[in-house]
Amino acid sequence: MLLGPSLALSATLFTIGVVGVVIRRNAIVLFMCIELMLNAVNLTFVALSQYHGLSGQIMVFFVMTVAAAEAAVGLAIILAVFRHRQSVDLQNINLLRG
Amino acid sequence: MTEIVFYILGAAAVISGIACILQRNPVSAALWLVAAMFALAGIYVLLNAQFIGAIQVLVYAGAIMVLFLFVIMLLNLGRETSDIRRWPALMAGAAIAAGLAAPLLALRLYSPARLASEVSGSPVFGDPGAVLSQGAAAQGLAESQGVVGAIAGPLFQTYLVPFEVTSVLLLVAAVGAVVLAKRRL
Amino acid sequence: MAIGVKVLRRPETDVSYVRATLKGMALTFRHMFRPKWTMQYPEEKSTTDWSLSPRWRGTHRMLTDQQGRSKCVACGLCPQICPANCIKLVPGEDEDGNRYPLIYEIDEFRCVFCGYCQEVCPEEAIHVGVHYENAEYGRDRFVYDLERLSSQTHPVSSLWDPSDPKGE
Amino acid sequence: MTPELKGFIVLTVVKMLVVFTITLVGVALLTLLERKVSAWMQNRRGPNRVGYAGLLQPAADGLKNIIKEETLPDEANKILFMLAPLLSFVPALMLAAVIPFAAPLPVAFDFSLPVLGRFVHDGLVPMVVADLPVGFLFVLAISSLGVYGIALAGWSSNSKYSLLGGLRASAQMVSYEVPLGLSIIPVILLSGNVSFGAIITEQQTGLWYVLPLFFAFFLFFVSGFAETNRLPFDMPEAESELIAGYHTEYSAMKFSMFFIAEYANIVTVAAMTAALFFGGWDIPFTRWDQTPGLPQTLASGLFMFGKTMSFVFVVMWVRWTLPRFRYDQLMSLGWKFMLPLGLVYVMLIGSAVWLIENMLGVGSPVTRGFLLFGLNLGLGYLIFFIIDRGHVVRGSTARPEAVH
Repeated sequence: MLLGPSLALSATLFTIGVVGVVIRRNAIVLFMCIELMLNAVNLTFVALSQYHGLSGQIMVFFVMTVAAAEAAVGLAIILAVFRHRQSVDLQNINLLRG
Repeated sequence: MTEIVFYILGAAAVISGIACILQRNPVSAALWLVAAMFALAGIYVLLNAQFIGAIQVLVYAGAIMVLFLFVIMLLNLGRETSDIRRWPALMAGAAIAAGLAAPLLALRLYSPARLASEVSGSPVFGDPGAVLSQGAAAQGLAESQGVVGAIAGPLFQTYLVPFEVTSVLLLVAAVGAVVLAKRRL
Repeated sequence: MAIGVKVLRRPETDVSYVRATLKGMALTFRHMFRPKWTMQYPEEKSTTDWSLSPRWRGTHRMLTDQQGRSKCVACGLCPQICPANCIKLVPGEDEDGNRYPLIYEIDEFRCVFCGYCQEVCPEEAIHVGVHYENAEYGRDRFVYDLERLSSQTHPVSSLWDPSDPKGE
Repeated sequence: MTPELKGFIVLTVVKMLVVFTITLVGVALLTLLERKVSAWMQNRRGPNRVGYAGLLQPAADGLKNIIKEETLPDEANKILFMLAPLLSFVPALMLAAVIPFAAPLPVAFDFSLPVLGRFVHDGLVPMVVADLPVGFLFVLAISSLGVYGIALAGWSSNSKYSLLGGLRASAQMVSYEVPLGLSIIPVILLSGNVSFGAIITEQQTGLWYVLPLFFAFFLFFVSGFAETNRLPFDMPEAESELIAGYHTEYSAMKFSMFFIAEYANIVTVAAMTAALFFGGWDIPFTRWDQTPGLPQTLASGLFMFGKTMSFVFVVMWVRWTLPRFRYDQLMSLGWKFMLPLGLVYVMLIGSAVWLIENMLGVGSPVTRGFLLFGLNLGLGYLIFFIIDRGHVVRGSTARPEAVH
């Protein structure tokens, strides 16, 4: 049921996410693009879980947990960086440069 | 009927996704992302994954994106100049989009029959139900045990160890976030 | 007189929040069945519990003598003392040499209801009244002229407590 | 479309009309009730001029709000400013769709209309607009969206009071969603199902869950206060500190949308409390309501209404009794008391249910309910007589740590 279209939609969303990561400089928006990519992957899992059993849906469950953890830590890092630099623009964030 | 709703929701998801990466204002971007997630939740419901749909709204829209919004508001971002990169990056973006989308979009030709033939390794497109019996079994399970009960079984039996590991991951993330965000301990 | 402030140390650790909450909720619930204090204003204007103080200072009233003429002799003390400068007085004199006000107007919008006019008046003519229903349809109606001031009938203020004139 | 599907659609539309009409009219009357209750508790009479005993006061207020001027701050983000009241209004109404409000009604009809064709229905109609299989997971998901309206209203007004109100709201609502979710888990443990219908059926045969799961009820109700931004948790509004918080810049109909949303949320929380812990439309001490029929449906609907309204009254009663929490008290109550209590309670109930079923071999839900009630009594003694002293809410003289 709707396997092909779901996979195509997932591919489109994933591409949008990747393009977003490439063209944006705002660190928070970058994180949002990563969430979009994770969502696209989730859609693949759900679409295939119709044929391969419920393991796919459980995998989505784990992906969401990881996404929540990632968002929490990532945003905490952004907050910490913002305190140093007063900016979340990646251009101004070159702390890790040698 | 299902297809029409699917295509409407899919279009909504794609448009929201594009709007999300093109909006200058982080708050608008976050809201467009929420819209995309809503559309995806609707698609999950169409794909017979009601539980995942509810969880999607609950976790993504209700918790993660609120967290994003909270941080954006806390830093009071959103009234600044555009942060979209200049043309070299735009070109790279377009190239990546083309390079990535072309092979991935080939997936749209996938059908249950083709999936079944690839899984079984036989070149003939056979009856998908015979090869992919687990999907039908899952449907039956969902009907006999309820949508949530069907997922709970494998989650707490087959995947018990990953589940526990995830809880440790969450704990680590919580501690890490507190340590990072707190200026002085 | 020095004001004594009683400082209460609040108990910090030994107080129960939930039970205090429940007690408070019981109190408010009991209050629902207490008699209501509301005075239904236009229908009931005063009750035995609530009436205007005799020292209330409201809109003015000019007292008149037996012939119906105002007691005012246009001495000019009230416009002199008025801190808000709201009394307009043009004195006139009749053929007997008695002074009387040609124009006597009080702008009740400017008035601060201090009651000095009543206090300073040698003839006890002008008074502040025990009265509060002053609604009008236009601003100009709040400039009370002599006729209006004389035709008011509400009781006048005693300004201070007669049994304790120095306010002790 | 088959005639059965059309019959189903007709019934759904009728149910939607009934539910949303009742909700919206009820919300309007609740604004009057709130003023009346507050007046009674302060020995006043409350509004009684417009209509008989003030019954038309909500209509007068509504009319006033419609003809007032809509203000729009100059520096506001216009689109989001317009969108925010809607975003808080819609989830509140969506929630009303999944709560069953009466016993199922047997309906049979078979008629034809000129253009639309034949409509057929025969069988029990559950008295709920959408009987979702994921049950109150939907409720949790949708109620977590209410925060968007408030946060966006705060952010888009571009005013410091609004922004602070929005920040507080998002932090508060995200924090209290955790105890809210945890308080529902014991209910799932006992009923073994997440759909409202199953939970209510379970309570009809056994005890109302308020007895075996008293602390789940307690956590749910307190978190419900926080989720609806009602006193004592109305930090986002906090008129004495933040003017009016997130809706400082709003006027006229947009402002009253926030109000309608708030009251609709109160109704939903009250109805959910009734459904999850007080048997829903169950009429106590009788089995008469379990056989379907029109009088049963009406009577059980009346009972559900009564239960919901009594919880609405409790919400108002609490509002006019308790003062507002300080912000650090609010957060420490949520994270340091209610979250651990919820976790411990889930574990306790889970092990107790397992023990009762496997060790004692008790199968009857009534006996199990009473055994769990005993457990709650013990826990209640521990909490209200030992832990409660100064640990639940920090006293007013205890200052928060200096904010860096």
